Amino acid sequence: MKWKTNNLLFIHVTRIVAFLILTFSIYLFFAGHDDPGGGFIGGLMTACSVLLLYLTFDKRKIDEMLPINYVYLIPAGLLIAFGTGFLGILFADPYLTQYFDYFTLPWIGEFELATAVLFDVGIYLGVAASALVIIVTIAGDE
Amino acid sequence: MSFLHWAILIPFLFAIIVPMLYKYIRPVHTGWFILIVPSVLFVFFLPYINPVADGETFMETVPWVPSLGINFSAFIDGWSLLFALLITGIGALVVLYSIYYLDKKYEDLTNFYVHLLMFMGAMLGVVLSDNVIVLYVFWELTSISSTLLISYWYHRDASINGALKSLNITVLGGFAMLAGFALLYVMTGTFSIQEMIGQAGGVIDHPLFLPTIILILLGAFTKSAQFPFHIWLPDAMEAPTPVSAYLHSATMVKAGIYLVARFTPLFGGAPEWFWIIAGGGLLTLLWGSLSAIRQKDLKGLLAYSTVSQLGMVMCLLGLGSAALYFDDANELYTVAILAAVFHLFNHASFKGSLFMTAGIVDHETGTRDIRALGGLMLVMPATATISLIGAASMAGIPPLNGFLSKEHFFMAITDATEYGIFNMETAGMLFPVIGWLASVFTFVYCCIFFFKTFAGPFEPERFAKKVHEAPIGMLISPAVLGLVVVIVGIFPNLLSQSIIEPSMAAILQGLPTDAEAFTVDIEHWHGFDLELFMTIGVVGFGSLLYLAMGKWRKLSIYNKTTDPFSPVYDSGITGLLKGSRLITNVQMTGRLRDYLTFVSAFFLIITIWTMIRYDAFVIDTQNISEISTYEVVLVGLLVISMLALPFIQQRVAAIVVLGFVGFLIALFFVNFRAPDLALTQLLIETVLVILFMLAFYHLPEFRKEKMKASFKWSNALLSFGVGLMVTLIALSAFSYGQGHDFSPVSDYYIENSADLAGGYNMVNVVLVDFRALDTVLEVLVLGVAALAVVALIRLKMKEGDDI
Amino acid sequence: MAFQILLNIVIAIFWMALQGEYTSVNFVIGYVIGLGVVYFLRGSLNETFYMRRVWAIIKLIVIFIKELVVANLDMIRIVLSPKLNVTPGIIALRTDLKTDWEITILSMCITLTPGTMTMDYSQDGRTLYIHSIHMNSTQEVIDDVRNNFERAIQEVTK
Amino acid sequence: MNNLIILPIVIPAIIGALLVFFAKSQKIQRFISVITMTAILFVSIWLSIDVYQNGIQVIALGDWPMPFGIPLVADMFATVMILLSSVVGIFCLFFAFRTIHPNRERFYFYPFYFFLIAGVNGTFLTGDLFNLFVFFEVTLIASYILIVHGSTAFQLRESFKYLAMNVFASMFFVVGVAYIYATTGTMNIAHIGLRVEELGQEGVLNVVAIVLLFVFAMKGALFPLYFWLPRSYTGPPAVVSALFVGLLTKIGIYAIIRVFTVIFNHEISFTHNIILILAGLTMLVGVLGAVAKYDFKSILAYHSVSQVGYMVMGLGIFTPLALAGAIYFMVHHSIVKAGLFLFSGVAEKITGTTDIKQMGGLLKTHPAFSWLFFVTAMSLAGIPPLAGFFGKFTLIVPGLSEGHYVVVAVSLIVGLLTLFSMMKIFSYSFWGRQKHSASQAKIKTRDLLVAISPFVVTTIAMGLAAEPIFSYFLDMAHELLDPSIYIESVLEE
Amino acid sequence: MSIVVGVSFMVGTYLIMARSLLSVVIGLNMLAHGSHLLLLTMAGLKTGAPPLLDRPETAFSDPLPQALILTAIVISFGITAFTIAIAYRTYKVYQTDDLEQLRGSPDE
Amino acid sequence: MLSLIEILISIFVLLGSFLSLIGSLGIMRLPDIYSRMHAATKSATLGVVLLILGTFTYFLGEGIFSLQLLLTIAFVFLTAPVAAMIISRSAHRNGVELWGRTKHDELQESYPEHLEPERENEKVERP
Amino acid sequence: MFEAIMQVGLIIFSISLALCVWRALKGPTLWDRVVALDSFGLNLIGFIGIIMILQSTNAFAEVVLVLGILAFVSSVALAKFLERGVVIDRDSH
Ligand code: NA
Ligand code: NA
Repeated sequence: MKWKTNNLLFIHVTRIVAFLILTFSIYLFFAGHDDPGGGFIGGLMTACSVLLLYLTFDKRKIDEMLPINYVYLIPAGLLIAFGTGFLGILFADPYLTQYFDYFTLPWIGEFELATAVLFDVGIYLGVAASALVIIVTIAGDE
Repeated sequence: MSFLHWAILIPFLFAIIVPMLYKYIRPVHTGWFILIVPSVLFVFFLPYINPVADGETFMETVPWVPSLGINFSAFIDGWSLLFALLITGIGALVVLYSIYYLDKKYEDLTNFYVHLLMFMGAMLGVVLSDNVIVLYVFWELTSISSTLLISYWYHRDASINGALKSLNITVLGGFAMLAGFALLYVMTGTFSIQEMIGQAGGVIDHPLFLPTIILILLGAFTKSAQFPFHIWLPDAMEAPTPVSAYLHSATMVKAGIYLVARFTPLFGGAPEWFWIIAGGGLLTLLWGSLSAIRQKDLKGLLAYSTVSQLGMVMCLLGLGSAALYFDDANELYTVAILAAVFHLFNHASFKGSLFMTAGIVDHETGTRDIRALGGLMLVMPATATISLIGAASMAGIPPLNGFLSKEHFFMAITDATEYGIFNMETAGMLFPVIGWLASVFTFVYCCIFFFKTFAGPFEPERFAKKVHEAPIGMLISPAVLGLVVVIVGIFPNLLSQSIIEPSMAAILQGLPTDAEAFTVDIEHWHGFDLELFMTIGVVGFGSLLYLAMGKWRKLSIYNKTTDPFSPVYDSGITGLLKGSRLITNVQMTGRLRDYLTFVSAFFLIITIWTMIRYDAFVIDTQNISEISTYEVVLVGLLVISMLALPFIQQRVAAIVVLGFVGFLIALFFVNFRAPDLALTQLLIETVLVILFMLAFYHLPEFRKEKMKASFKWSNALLSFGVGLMVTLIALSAFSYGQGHDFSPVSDYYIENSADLAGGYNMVNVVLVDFRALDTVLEVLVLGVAALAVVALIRLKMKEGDDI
Repeated sequence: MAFQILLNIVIAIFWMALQGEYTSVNFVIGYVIGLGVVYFLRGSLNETFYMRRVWAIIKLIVIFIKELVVANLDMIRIVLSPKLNVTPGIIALRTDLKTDWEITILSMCITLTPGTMTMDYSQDGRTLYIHSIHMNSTQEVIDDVRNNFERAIQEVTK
Repeated sequence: MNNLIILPIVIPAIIGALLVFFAKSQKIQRFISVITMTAILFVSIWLSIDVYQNGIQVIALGDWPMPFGIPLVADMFATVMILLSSVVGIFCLFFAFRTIHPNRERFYFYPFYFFLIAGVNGTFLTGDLFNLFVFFEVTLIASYILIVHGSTAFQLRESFKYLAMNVFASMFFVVGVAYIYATTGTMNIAHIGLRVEELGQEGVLNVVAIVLLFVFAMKGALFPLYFWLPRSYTGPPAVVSALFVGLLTKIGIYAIIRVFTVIFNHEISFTHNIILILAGLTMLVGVLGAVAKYDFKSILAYHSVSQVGYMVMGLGIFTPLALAGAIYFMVHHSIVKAGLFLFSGVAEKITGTTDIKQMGGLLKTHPAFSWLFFVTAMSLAGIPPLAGFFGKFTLIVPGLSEGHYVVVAVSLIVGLLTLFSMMKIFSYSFWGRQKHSASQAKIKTRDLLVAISPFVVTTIAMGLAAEPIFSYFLDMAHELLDPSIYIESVLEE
Repeated sequence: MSIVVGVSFMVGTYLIMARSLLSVVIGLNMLAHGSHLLLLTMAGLKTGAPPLLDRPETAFSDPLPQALILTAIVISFGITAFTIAIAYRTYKVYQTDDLEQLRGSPDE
Repeated sequence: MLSLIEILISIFVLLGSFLSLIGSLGIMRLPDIYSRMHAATKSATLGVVLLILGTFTYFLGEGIFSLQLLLTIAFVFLTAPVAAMIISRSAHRNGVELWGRTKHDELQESYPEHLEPERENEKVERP
Repeated sequence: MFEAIMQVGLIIFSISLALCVWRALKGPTLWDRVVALDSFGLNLIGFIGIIMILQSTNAFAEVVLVLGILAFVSSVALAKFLERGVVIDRDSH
């Protein structure tokens, strides 16, 4: 028994909203060091935006749209996060030592570069992918 | 590593190569190679006789685990030398016998000889070790190898049962003995027997003395099949006969005797020691001889006879220990020790030969049932002759060696009435009476053994196979032992100086060895004294009893062959199985609810107890911050939502309420200034709600729980208790912490987040920098969970796909 | 295509706003991120976008806000009156609007304005099923929707 | 600072992640696994030597001063445990190659394997209480999936209970952490130890200690908190059971020993007596389960419960010898029980069942297997001169000298019942009439036995060469009994 | 706050002793909530502003427990997700969510 | 005394709270799910929007332009109708009863025969 | 004064939240509960808005936005689930 559903409103709103959420999630990720947010929250938000797409459309369409195997993103994220830790060893410091500095470039102004951000990228990937994998796998079971 | 160490280890080393010998040199019976070991060792032990007889002892020490005080010290004195010679000498004979007994075509010789060699080494280890722990190591190895030898025909249920029974009982004793040794260590600070003997006085007066000797004697009594632990020995007769002859009559069962004698210098003189050993031995003597009469199985009869004879030796050791009470080498006491040592040797000789002849009978006729046997004297004259010598010696017929030791036994127990210690004036009369009675029974079963087997008409049709005399090779070993019986019977003083005196000196260590009492001179004739009359009585009454057998053989007690204590053991085992099943199933119900009930109850009990014990409940009301109205409402909402959860009947409703709870908690995080937490909580709650729906779409609605009201209430009460305790401890812990002005670690983060870590969101800085490991690990957990979900959902295997 | 470029710019601006610094750098970063986002989700856009009619939009917004306020006053009246003074019902409304976007906006407006709420579409998407709590005059409801919103939306998308 | 300490954690974690990419290739996975496990083993050995020669090694992760960052601390105790996990890990790996179904390998068996090792090693090395919780969770999530990996009906049913009970315990771990933070204001174990010492372990601190004991006792499967263990260990493949018994319950015991030597060591007459009581009950109840059961793996699983009792008994007695004995027992038990679980796999491979009543006569058809099993079983039962004997012996002697007669008596009775139940397996499965078919009798087990034999050899060697082990372990026990060494080493970093 | 913590532990404990799989999962979730709130409470509530340094405040609430809770939340999320999956698979295989029927035989 | 901006904020806040309360009261009082949706979408939405405007104003007064808050407003407007529609549609398709005094149900008729959900109160008038 | 007004706002919102909880617990249909959850989320936004004013921090601006997003996502997911028993279609069109 299947309803033929006209999801006009839903689809159209999602088209706008999903983009905003995705952007917002990336913002959350970068904001993390100074404002609420960070790799973790950003990752989950990203997962939510993709999730919204799954909710609106169907699995096949999203899989076509995003031909990514999320499963591989999990170890990738972990490798980045664990790998960043080795930077400390390169500088003869303990594992997981983070470095940062403020740089001033003409035209751009002062900005901060921190290895912690790279670490956070790993977190972000791992979390986003994990959340998606969990949901999509369970949803995909017949 | 000295020769003594090698002597112990060689059998083990040889055992390792046996499988290869068996595998690659099939034409030669493996036994011939094995025979080398005991023979060579026997020859090497012989030269010790002279120096030991001169009072020398040898101690060789190799450190094994010195940190724990465990040294592989080999010690040889008269007593251990006697055993070493028995083990190797009889060992050689038994191996020789086994070569003919076990057919290399049909039998798995590997197992047999590996275990036999293991046993031999272990037994040498027991008697040559000075360190009690090393002794214990070998002690247990004898139990294990004995078990394996009994189970040699492991496809038979009887073999398995016999093996397990012997293992259970002897290891029970072994473990007790280990505890006893540990207690000795607690008392003396050493594991060396000789060093302990040096501090003997302190041991006897120690409050732990009684438990110690009880534990150690448990080891000795179980091993030496003393009443009521003797029940394993008859069942052990399922072993191949060479094993019975070797382990279960000549050597292993005497390990308990060895141990008691070995510890006599340490414990001797104490009334507890005296009574337990002498009394236990006496009881065993009586019980064993009585039971032996009832046996219908040749080996069963011999087994009970062994029980009885070992009881006798044990009893003698107990009586002899009195010498140490007086610190006096008076012959009044030492004769008991003399009798013990002498009889120990004699028993090994005649019982070994009897077992072997019984084995021959079994081997040649296919049966050991006394009721089926008879008249074999004509077809198996050699076997019959050897049996006659052995049985006569056992019955105490002069001039055989059994007679001599039995005489000394009578002498010792009649002397006991004169001790004047430990209430012996009154109770002492029991000894000669019981001893004499038991000797009568002994005489009777010796008659049964010999006459029922060999006398009477021979009816070949009663046997499954054609009966003829055993091959000569099989007869050599029993014949040699029979010869020993005769020679020692005629020239007993061959042993006096070489074996008996040094052994007595070892057992009564500390007493002046040059004393008159240590000069052993065994004579056949010492006048018409009480002992002689007792012997005559034994023969007379025994003959009468045997002749009257037709009368009493119909008694039901005669026809019941099972030992009354066997059912006790059996029901013990069944009870153990049933009881453990009951106890296990009461807890391991398979119900998660039960498990959690136990766990919560335990949590409650233990925390409440600690709370009360340490009077730990403190509430510092000053530190409870003021609460706004809206917070009260929020708390109320959260509490209501949570409390509603158990009452919800629709699963989606539960999921929705779960969402409420999550959202409210996020609100609390906001209220308590934790934006990151609020964000995380919201995100996770949403994902969880979706997950719940995905997963539980298929599930049925909650059913009305049909629980008993009491059940429901106990659950509610437990839950309430858990909640309450968590809260109470929390309040107390918080108030306690507020009462101490430890500077919180967090100040450091507040001061340094921006400057040292370059971030302004402290929570995030803590996460990615101060405690980055936590963070990467938490993502690891999440990642593993995700991979796990994939594996869980997609991988579907059946039981038995792999192992 | 135009919509996508627009969206991209919107994202870039959005980015700057989030950063709180309206610098060109932030715009470029935002644009690059937006590029990624749009590229990432491009599959969901299969429509083209028409030029805006700013004025029409403002007019639409004004009508919308007015209706929203009325709706809330209406709600206050209903909720606070001691007797429940509602006569609900579901009616079908055939709209003249053509494109999906128009209908989307219409249905949103219907939901947020007095007494009506879009519940479903017909398969062709041209008939809206509307739940109303003032069903005393069905035609009035329909006319209201037609006059107020349909026209305003058509103005915008004309 | 010594970056070596991170390797036993980070190597398996990274390799575990890496192996996900190669999930479809059996060969690559196996190849990388062996190389990695070997590397971890070498690191462990190296670290052990380092610690032995230079004392406690500490690394403050992120270069933050103590007690603000997370330290990893390698003392003798930790390095022994690391070494143990590496040894068990590498031995089991070879068995896994020979028995694990290719489908399991495709679904991340090896990644989970390495994540488990990472979690376990982290548990041993961390010097931060909350980080300990996190490592526990890493270990547990890996264990959850390994226990249910394959999703057979039995596995699902029992692992749900396993999971529920462990999550329950984990929540109380967080509770314990909260209490600790409320009372001491820090998370660093050494720092907590210092502050508890300053406070004198009074009042509510003891309740906190008991809460933590409750948590760890649940993870370590002490009575009456062990219910999750027996059945969940019988469901998964033999190699997983072996790995679990070798590593998983040990983390609970490890945590108990760590916390009750470094932090809560001032009210021994109370806390350690409770530990002793629990130890006695655990031994007894566990072994009764083993006596009652007739399933090869069940018997082994119940023994595992029972033997947990011995390990904490040593802590309860709290003398150098007893602690050395307890840790020796942990090591011995890991080795011997892992081996036995693998043997159960072999038996299952031959007979197709784990019900010992349906087995018989294995001694006739597979003598080498039988005798190897027998030796291992005897070691478990504490028969000298194998390792199990020394484990038992070194608990009995200090137990008696400290006057804990009852628990010593219980431990001896339990030893007897252990032997009884191991002989039950031996007599039903190996003795008796052959019950498996002629074709089953021909099943070759040589490869499997080669994979198990390191366990057997180790348990023999640990007995015969007990001296170097004990002289080392006694040093370790002295180190443990003087928490100031640990505290100072960490806080000075 | 302690009341909320107590109630969540109470409800959580009650629910995990229920018969249905879903109840157990929800119960575990409640316990998790309780433990997180407890951690927050134990750090002392309301001692300052949110731990963000670029704001003008000078007194902040304790950031460490917040970080710990965050970690704990994430972990319990992972575990809960997995628990849900197991419960789901268990139901699929056994066609029951009744733990009473998932006891197994006493001889295992 | 209150400054001007504080008065403005207070108005926003009070009005917003009041409307939200109206929304919740509506959810409580109105007779069926469909009518309740009206309250939820109209009042609650406007209430929240007003309140966030108040908050926005507050921070504007502090010199902070919080785009997040503005975005929230947009978001609420965008999503409220969608949620309302999906919820009510799903309720209707699953046979959730309309209030007894409901006049028409033209939606029911549009359903294909086999999908028509059963409703207990069939007395709903059908034109 | 200003603070008092904010407190009044909070109390009004608390009541509002309570009403949502009441509806969620009462039902009677699942959809009622979902509606309750949806407006609960909306009310929370308002609530946090006031707290932001009271605590004088914009630290929760992100929270407010996320809450707006999530209330929507979860309501939609729930409703979709209730409608057809699936949350994510495999292939719907
Ligand atoms: Na985190
Ligand atoms: Na857990």
